[in-house]
Amino acid sequence: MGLEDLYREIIIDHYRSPRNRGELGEPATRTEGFNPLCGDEVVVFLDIDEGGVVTDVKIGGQGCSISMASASMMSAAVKGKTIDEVQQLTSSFKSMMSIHEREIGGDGSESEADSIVDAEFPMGDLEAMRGVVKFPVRIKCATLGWNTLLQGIDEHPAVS
Amino acid sequence: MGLEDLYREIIIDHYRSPRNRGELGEPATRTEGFNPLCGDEVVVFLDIDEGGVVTDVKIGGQGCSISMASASMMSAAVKGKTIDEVQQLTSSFKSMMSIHEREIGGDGSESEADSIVDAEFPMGDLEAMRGVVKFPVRIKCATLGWNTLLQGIDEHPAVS
Amino acid sequence: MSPLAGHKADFPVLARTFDDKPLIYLDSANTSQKPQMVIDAMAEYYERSNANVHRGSYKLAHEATEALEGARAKVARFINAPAVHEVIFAKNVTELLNLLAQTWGRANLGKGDAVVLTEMEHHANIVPWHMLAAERGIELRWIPITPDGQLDLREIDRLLDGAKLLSFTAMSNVLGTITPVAELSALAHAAGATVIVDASQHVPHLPTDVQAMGADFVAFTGHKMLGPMGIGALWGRTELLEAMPPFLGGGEMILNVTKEGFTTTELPWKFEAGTPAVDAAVGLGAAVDYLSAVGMEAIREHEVSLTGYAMRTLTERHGDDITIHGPSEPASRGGVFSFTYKGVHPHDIAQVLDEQNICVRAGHHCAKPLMKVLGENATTRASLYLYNDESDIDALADTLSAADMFAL
Amino acid sequence: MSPLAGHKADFPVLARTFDDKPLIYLDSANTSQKPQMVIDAMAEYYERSNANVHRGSYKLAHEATEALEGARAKVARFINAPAVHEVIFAKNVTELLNLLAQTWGRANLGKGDAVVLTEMEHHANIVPWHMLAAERGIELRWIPITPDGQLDLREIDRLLDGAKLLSFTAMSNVLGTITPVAELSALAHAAGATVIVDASQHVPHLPTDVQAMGADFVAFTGHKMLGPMGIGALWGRTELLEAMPPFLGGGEMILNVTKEGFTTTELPWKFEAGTPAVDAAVGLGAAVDYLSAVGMEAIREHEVSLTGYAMRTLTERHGDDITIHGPSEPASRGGVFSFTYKGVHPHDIAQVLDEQNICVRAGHHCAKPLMKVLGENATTRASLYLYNDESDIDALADTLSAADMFAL
Ligand SMILES: Cc1ncc(COP(=O)(O)O)c(C=O)c1O
Ligand SMILES: Cc1ncc(COP(=O)(O)O)c(C=O)c1O
Repeated sequence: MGLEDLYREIIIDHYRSPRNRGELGEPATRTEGFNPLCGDEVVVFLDIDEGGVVTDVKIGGQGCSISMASASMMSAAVKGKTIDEVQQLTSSFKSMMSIHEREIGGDGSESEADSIVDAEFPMGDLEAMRGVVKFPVRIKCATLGWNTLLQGIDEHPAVS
Repeated sequence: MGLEDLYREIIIDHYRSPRNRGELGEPATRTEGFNPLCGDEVVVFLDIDEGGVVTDVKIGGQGCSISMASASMMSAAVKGKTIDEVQQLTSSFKSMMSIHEREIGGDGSESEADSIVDAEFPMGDLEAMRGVVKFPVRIKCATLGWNTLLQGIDEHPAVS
Repeated sequence: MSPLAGHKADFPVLARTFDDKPLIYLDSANTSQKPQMVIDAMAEYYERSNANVHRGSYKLAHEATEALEGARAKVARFINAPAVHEVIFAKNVTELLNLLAQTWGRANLGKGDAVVLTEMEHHANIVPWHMLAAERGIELRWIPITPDGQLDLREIDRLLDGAKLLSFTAMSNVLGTITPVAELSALAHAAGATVIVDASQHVPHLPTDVQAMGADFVAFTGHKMLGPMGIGALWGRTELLEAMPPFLGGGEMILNVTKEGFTTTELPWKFEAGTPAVDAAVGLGAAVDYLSAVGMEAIREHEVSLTGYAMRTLTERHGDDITIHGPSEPASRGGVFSFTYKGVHPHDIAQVLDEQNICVRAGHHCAKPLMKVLGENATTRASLYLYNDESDIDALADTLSAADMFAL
Repeated sequence: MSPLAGHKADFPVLARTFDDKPLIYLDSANTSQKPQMVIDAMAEYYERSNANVHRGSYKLAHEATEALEGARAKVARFINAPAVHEVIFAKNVTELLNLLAQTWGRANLGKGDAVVLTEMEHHANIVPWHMLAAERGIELRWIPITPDGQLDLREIDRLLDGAKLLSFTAMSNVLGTITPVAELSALAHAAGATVIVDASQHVPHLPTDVQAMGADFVAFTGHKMLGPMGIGALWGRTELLEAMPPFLGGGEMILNVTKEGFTTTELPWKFEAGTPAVDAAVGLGAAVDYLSAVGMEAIREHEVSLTGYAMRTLTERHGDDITIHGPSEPASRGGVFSFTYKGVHPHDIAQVLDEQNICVRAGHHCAKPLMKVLGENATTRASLYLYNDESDIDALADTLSAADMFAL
């Protein structure tokens, strides 16, 4: 396996020109995520309307090409989707990443493990991230934005 | 090395017929010693007069042949001696036992280490314990009574 | 011949001789010997894959991380844990019981709260609670034992009444008694108490299923189950582990640290501060592989049969001169025999046995409260494992008479 | 050619290849590789002498006890400890710093008391104090650093004024800075504060004399000094250790246990509850033998020279594209280089280096407060040990350019 499997062109593109970079003010929520292993920080700003649709999302923070590109691709993919769809997409993405993550624990609740197996949401551009699986230390980078997004949804007043 | 080096006849004799077995009432002090490794318990009762002479000593507790014989021989050896003499005798006895004990720590204060080297008090019957050195696990048994005695002296009102 | 014959050859120490006489190892309740494959697995880790874990961004570090986490997964499967992240490594079971006292205990126990132990606990499951009792003013209650060395459950309802915690051994390291773990867990839960099981003597010798045990925490130690020293494992329920404050603070267990404070990372690493003993985890994983290959059912069967043989042989040979503590029925006990012989002090018995290279333990076995209940200062203890056979028992029975010189 | 050339062959991992390319290990500040003699010493312990320690009454148990206590004596000599019983083993330095916080700290620190740390501490010397701060309401003060990565001592008198404790690293694991330990210890003592030194990066790389350091406690970790994982050592003054309450409760650390309470045994075992990792102690003893045979002066000399070479080579090759943090003078630092290169994220740098089997660490190096001070989220860190040579540095300097694809 070579680095070209990891650093696909579209990933480098998202890294160099991140989509939805920035901040959102109130009433958007602001959620921080850390990768304790390498110090990456992602901040996800989230607007969800009363119908449960993600109307806007912005990404802040600093990280490696994989974490930043993944968060950028994620922001593009989830905007306009319902929370349900976002959750399914997240499951699909993690499923693509995470045979390894599940095995060593992850957040590991059993119901989630089931849904990982079931979910198969169309991935579009996100497919480019598939190569990350061959570089297991980078999986945490790729999923950082997504985990932060899930947490943001949980904490959003429109949801709870 | 055979068991006969350890279990010399005189040791077995003290084990079978312990000297000064019993208790002393007030104003004698009562001091308990434990061998945390094997559960042996020795109790030393001690009478010291105003001139600093050990006027009486009795031994209680339960233990193996070595700890009980050693305490019995000790009781016979120290009765009638001054505290100074008892401390020198103890140092000599430990010196006979304890190359090993010193090395792995013992109570290990440096001044004591010096005195161990210097002291050479006549040992009499106690010489029979010399074989214990070849059985390092038993050194703690042999010194239990002596350490308890030292502690008893420290705690005795005639001393402090 | 036992179906386990031949396994002795896997354990290099057992080929050791002193004065040209073979070693007869009867102290496995204290620590087990290691098969060559465990020793080799650890050496191979250092020769091929050594790196720090979870932190490295290179292939070697990934191999080391996989080695650690792979071992965790093996241990989880071995005890039928519902989730791998519920298995926490520490240096031994003593550390893990202290961890529980200092995290779950400090978070849940206050003045006047009752903790129930048994009279047959190892100091590792007593002293941490004494320490908490001194700090918090909690009350310790003790399940007594019967003359046959079983837990005496006649007063169990009263003892559990209002108690916050029941912490007890699944098998006594002195008496061999196997306790009714599932039954006690159910009773404790019905009374509203949390349940900790010290399975240090259970996991090495009997098939262990933490879900069937029904407890909330199950802890055990690697060196008694063919694994290396320096590693123990705790299984706990996710909800409880997540609610607990951290134990040791430092690297690996944090999510973020600032000058003002810190936040903890997810399970299991939240409880694993600092560089873990990856080699020891690898060794424990190999030990679990070895045990699984032999089969825990087969091991248990072998030990029940050898226990029966030992009890028969020792009593036939020494009659009333020997008293073996603990349950008389081999099926309700493990292969651990604490005995007294002709009133001879255990240390002297051990010495004459050692003269023939027979390794037994003499002392209080880190269970002084139990010794007091038994009315002994110390006992001699012989204990078995899969590598022992009838010849080891015969040697013990034969040599014991040499202690007669100490009979008073 | 360096006088240390040839030692590489003693380290089996360093002969490892991936894709037929050799491994270039530049992550020793994270964990060191082990010479074959350390690996063999541990295997031999299990193959010949394994038994539980301090408890056994047979020859094998005595051998194991001697192995453990012999290792303690070696470590004591290696750091010039005044007495062997002042050396306490635990699983790593993280545990030992927590031990100090939970025993010395709980006994001596109360609401409003000040503890002084530095901005360059490892999380292991921060989080235990945060935990105590949350419990006790103590105040943490921080010695700042200069732009050159030295401790900024201009305000030291004010910081130490009224402080109860100074706890600091003898060498930064991020910047390589060697701190003035003796000077700081004297200042702290003059101010009435107790002194803890985290010598985890010092003991492996420089001659260490705890008496000359003048501190009260000095802690370090085995796996960074050619020893195995799963062992660390603390030296402390007898009077202080004796006055401290115990840390973990259980076997080995007791004198007596009853249903009502317990008493502790003497040093060092008072702080060593449970079965110790005898194999790891043996491995650490062998590591100390190896380091002593090479000579700590020679190791330091080699590293100073290689550090100079590394700093020259990297700056000559990459000019302003590279920033190396920490002191610029090789003699006042260890062989640890945290650098940033063309704004490329360390994780991406580490990835392209790993492609050529060059092992470096990317991240916050368990020093997040320091990262914040440096204004970085993460750095790339290369670190040296006796087995590295100029070719390793050349490979790093050559390969770095491959990260240019990530320059923004
Ligand atoms: C300065 C310093 N202190 C403490 C530690 C923690 O060491 P360990 O993980 O072995 O406890 C490290 C290494 O990670 C270190 O470099
Ligand atoms: C029942 C039981 N609990 C706890 C322990 C303590 O184990 P460790 O010393 O490995 O922590 C032991 C063994 O010594 C034991 O038999």
